[in-house]
Amino acid sequence: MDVFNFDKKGYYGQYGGAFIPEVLKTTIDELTAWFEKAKADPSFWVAYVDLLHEYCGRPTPVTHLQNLSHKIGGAQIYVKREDLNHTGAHKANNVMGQGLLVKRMGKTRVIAETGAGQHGVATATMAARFGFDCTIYMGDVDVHRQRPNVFWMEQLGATVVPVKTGQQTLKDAISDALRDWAHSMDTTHYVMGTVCGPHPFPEMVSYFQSIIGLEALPTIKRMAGKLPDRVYACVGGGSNAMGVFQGFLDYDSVELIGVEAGGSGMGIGQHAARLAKGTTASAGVAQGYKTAFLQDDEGQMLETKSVAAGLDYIGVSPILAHLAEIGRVRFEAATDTEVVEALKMVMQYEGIIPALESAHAFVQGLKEAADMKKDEVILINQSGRGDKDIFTVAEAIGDPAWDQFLREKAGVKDA
Amino acid sequence: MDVFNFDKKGYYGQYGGAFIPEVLKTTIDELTAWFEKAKADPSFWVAYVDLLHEYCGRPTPVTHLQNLSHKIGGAQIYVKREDLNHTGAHKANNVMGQGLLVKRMGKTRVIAETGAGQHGVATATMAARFGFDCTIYMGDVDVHRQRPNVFWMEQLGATVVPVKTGQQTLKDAISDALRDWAHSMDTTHYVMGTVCGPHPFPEMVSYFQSIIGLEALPTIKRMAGKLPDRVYACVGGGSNAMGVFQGFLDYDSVELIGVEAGGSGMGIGQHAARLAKGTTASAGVAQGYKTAFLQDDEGQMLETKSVAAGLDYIGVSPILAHLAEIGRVRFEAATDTEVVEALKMVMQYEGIIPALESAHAFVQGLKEAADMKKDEVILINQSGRGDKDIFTVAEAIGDPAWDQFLREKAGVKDA
Amino acid sequence: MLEKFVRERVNTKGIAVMGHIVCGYPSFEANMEILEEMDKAGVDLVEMQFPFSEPIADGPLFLTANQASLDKGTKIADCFNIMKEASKRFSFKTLMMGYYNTVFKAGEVNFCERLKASGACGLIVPDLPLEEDAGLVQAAEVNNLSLIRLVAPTNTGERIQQILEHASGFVYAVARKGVTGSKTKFAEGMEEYFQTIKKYASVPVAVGFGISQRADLDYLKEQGRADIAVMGTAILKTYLESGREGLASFFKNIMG
Amino acid sequence: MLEKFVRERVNTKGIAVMGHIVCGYPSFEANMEILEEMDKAGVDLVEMQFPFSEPIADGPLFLTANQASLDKGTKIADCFNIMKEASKRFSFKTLMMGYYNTVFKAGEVNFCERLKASGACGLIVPDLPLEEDAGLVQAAEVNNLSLIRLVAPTNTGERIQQILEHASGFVYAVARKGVTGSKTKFAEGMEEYFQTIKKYASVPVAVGFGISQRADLDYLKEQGRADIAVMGTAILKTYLESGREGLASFFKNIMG
Ligand SMILES: Cc1ncc(COP(=O)(O)O)c(C=O)c1O
Ligand SMILES: Cc1ncc(COP(=O)(O)O)c(C=O)c1O
Repeated sequence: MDVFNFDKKGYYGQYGGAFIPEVLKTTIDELTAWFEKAKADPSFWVAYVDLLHEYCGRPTPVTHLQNLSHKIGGAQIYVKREDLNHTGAHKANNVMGQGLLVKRMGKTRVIAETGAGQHGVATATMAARFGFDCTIYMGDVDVHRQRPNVFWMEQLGATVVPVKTGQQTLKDAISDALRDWAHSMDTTHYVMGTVCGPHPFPEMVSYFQSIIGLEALPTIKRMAGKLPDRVYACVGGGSNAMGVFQGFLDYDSVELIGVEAGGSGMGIGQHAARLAKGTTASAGVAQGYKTAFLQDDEGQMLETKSVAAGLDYIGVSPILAHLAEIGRVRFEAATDTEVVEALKMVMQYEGIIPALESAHAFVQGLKEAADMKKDEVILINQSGRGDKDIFTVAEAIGDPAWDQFLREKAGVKDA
Repeated sequence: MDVFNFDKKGYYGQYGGAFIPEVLKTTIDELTAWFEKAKADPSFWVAYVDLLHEYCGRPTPVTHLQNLSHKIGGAQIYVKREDLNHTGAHKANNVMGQGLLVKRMGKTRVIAETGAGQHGVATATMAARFGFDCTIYMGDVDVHRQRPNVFWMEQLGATVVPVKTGQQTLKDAISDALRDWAHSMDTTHYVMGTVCGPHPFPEMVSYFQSIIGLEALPTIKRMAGKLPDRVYACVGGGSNAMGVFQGFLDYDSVELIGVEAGGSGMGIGQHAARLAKGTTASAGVAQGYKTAFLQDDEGQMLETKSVAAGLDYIGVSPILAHLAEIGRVRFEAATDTEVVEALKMVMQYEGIIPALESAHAFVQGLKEAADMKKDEVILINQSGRGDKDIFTVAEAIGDPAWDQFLREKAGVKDA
Repeated sequence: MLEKFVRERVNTKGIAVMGHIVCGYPSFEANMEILEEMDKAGVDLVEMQFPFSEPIADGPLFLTANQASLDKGTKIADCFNIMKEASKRFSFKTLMMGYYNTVFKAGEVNFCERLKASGACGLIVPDLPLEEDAGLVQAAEVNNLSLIRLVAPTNTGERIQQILEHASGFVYAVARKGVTGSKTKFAEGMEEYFQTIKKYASVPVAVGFGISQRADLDYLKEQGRADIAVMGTAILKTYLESGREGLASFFKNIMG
Repeated sequence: MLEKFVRERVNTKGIAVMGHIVCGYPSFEANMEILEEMDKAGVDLVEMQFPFSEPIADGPLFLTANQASLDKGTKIADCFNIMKEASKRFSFKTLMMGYYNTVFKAGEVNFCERLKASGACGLIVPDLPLEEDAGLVQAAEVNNLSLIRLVAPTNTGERIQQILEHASGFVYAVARKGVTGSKTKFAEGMEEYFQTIKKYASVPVAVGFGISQRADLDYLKEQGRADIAVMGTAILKTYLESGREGLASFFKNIMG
């Protein structure tokens, strides 16, 4: 199944396109041309894979969760370990690929949006490695809640611009990055962090992230002795999901499940589920592309909410919106509470700390494994590691010693 | 060169031995026997490597630091990337190996000491994965300065016992772990975190960590087209150093350099350099083994100091003490100030964040690379990643936004 | 229609002027004050921006304006209302300016019908490129509305030609890189840009680049570089800083 | 020598008693008070612990004692001094107890000479196993000191036999797992342990397991399980809690 081969280039069924201000047209066209050329050049993919092997530690392994499989007593649970990627998440794959492209294009500066900060850290890392100038746009709210990532971006040499408009989160950072790009495209490449935005970004980011699925397919076949029956991935913009799903799209026996942020429930503004049952999301056009957005009747974007900053976004990959529509990918939502529970289970039974984003995929995988047979196999994509989430997790779990530690570090004397 | 084949088993020249209370004798003997048996059993090493591949993401890559090599203009700098290991440091290798051994021995509980918390997190991780009960001893001072690691250990299901005696740091944690073991050895294995302590620990931990050097040797030969001229590793207890050095011990052309914590200078109590020039350390016997200790005339242990908690220790591997004595390994010390500078360089030029411990090796490597020829090659062992050090690094660098963030998280209202 | 109206104005005045408001910002009352001043000053066209939550083509001032207006509860119906009133009361022509999602969600046909009913003569949709606008063009034509195409200095000659082949009413030539309100001076190569547009344009040319003084207007008039001078940021800024009176004297200085 | 002294005491009293102090804790004055009370109560042997910064075989109470003493500045010379004074003034025999590094750093020969000069009759070094003690044995013998070997309930029969072959003065049988001060009850298998020791021991046997009451002593006396009862933690605890008088009545209850 080639999801990139529709009659209308850049479209996936009714979704996709490039809804951009005319000032960006030439840049986007050039980018598309460079990308097409790179894709057609076998040495580019080789260089890409080499870079990821030498610098990022790929391939990442697949781990069999024997303990949890046994405890749950259903399907055999396997996990693709993007948490072991350099910078701690799948985000590195995409930025390294775009970095190679930027070098080919001869540009010297990169910009990016970031929500959780993972993509910002990854981009700052790539920029340091490639010697590019780097500016990261990040909603002011996120700058505050994800300060550790901001600190590292700055240490890596990037300028972090807090975006103080709108909801001051990811979507506003994307808008501001697009604004920067409209000035700076001569020297600057916009490193989109997920499979969203105007064409060619959804296709390009999918292309780079496909390495996840390409690695996972033979590995799980070897380990489990068969194809997985189901593959789970969390879905923010959709890049880690597209990454792993691409390994299995052609195999009809493999069910693909995207798990969105159920937040505190399906009420308006309480979640970030755009494709799961019960969502009010509808087709719209914003931030350069057409997809399912969480928006009101008049097309104004709604607030979103999730314990996982990386899933807290109004839109979703147009490719996934299409795959949902044709029934190839099933979408579910996991609530914040379920996510913290799953996180605890995985830590205590397997010694693995998934990112809060990734824990969404675990929620659904663990839930469904229970009703499956022992010879069935599921694969969960662990998009990243959870160390970065200590502030959020400690708060969610309510650890008094952590609070005390923060008070001490902040120089607060005890009462 | 077989450093494990001395006339007196468990000795390395004049260093080593097993100076333990009689109550531990049988346990230590049994452990030695189990270890010898495992070592003689080829399937054990295979199981070990498989576990590290599937669970920890090994092999870790070697990365060529093109930018820094170019900027410095001397030797080509390569880095072995233990930061990409599961749990973020080389510590995982050792604990996984010991975990397999514990399973063979049929014990159900593990204990460990930890300073920086890396070994504690690694052990708690291993215990979760193997289903062992787990208690971690940690100096109360370290519990306070390394709270994030304490948090994760607890989340992983371990009990963390704050040690409130002595300096309340690593050495006191070791002593307390030994005390626990003297009660609990029937069911419990003590997972020593480094190549110190009574025989068989130095040999056993070296054995497991040798995977670093075994991987590094062919990789750097392939990448650089030759053996490295020099190999650098930081030295706390010495496990990452022994790990990488073992790949190159047999090659006389490869100079091996251990880098210790120079702290704020070579004054008494200001550093943790036990083998580098200018140290006052001398041979002694404590914590179950004979080595060079930082001690006073009467054999009382001195305070130590380092920005890197993992290097902040009075003793050092007896194997390294011996290799220093026979001139096979050269020892240097890096000061806290140099370490922070090196850290900044590596972050900004290469997008890599070394742990503060590892940054010691970078200090010396970068310094010496400058005086070497362009066709010479050095290999630096990056023992771990620096994310864990955010509190220390942000403090050392003096980031006001980070302070502000901590104040907000601690619920402090602004003045 | 729109093109004819513009040509007449240019013939009379040398250059026509297009003003801009964000509906509901700082309030609908303020909008009316600004519109009254524009009318008095002899502004020929007004783009009335329907606020959108993600206005990616707008700079900080209009971005804030869009969001402040929405925060106050501005709905599309309110925008149509003020448009209807303005179209009736004033002598300038009105155009809807806004993002495609506003049109898309309402339905292209429905939206154009309501626009027509509100007296508008066209729409400007900066995030809708040629490749995507077939449906809207049709809906606009049926309702006697011009869908105003934009060209940018980053466009290639072929692209400008391609866009101009489809132009209706007038063409909006963005004369800076970046978003609204950015203070780019005319860079080198800008003359060539104007000449390319002139070469292919069968419709009048509107130019916006942050016009704030008479000299800017004169520059555009010279050698017929443009037919319409677009003023946006300067108007809003002046009103916010020095109110209705300030705006009156701003217009006097620049157009009087 | 030491062995003979112990045998005599056992013959007279049924069981000998060995007390313990940590030199300099809580102070040297307090040490003297404790020693005086032990002397009055008829204690036969006293192990005088030279404090060490890493006392891995000691539990919390002695650990604190070691460190507090060092914090106050206790030096080895101070320990030799109090030993010399005690050996002179009191009728019990003194032994040095401490960790190997204290001996090692001073030099085994030098250390033993100073010990002898201080009137000691032996040393107990809990972290020095048989395999490592050849040098110290020699230095001790030359100076008429017994290096007291320790056995533990976790030892195999062979190991006990091996240790006992090298025993001198008496053998110290740890009768609990763990470190000093741990409150282990005699586990099953403990009788077997005592029998194994008895089988191989040519020297008297000292047993320590947290003795704190007369019944404990009686138990050891029964069937000649031990020749020496070792009291450490209970003495220090009693002194810290209820002072010299408390200690006097503690000894009266247990040994009077
Ligand atoms: C660890 C992790 N997983 C998932 C996501 C969601 O992005 P996507 O859906 O593009 O994979 C993020 C975004 O920041 C992330 O950091
Ligand atoms: C990252 C890292 N490097 C080095 C060390 C020092 O230990 P060793 O000398 O045994 O490698 C530690 C100890 O915690 C560590 O965490």
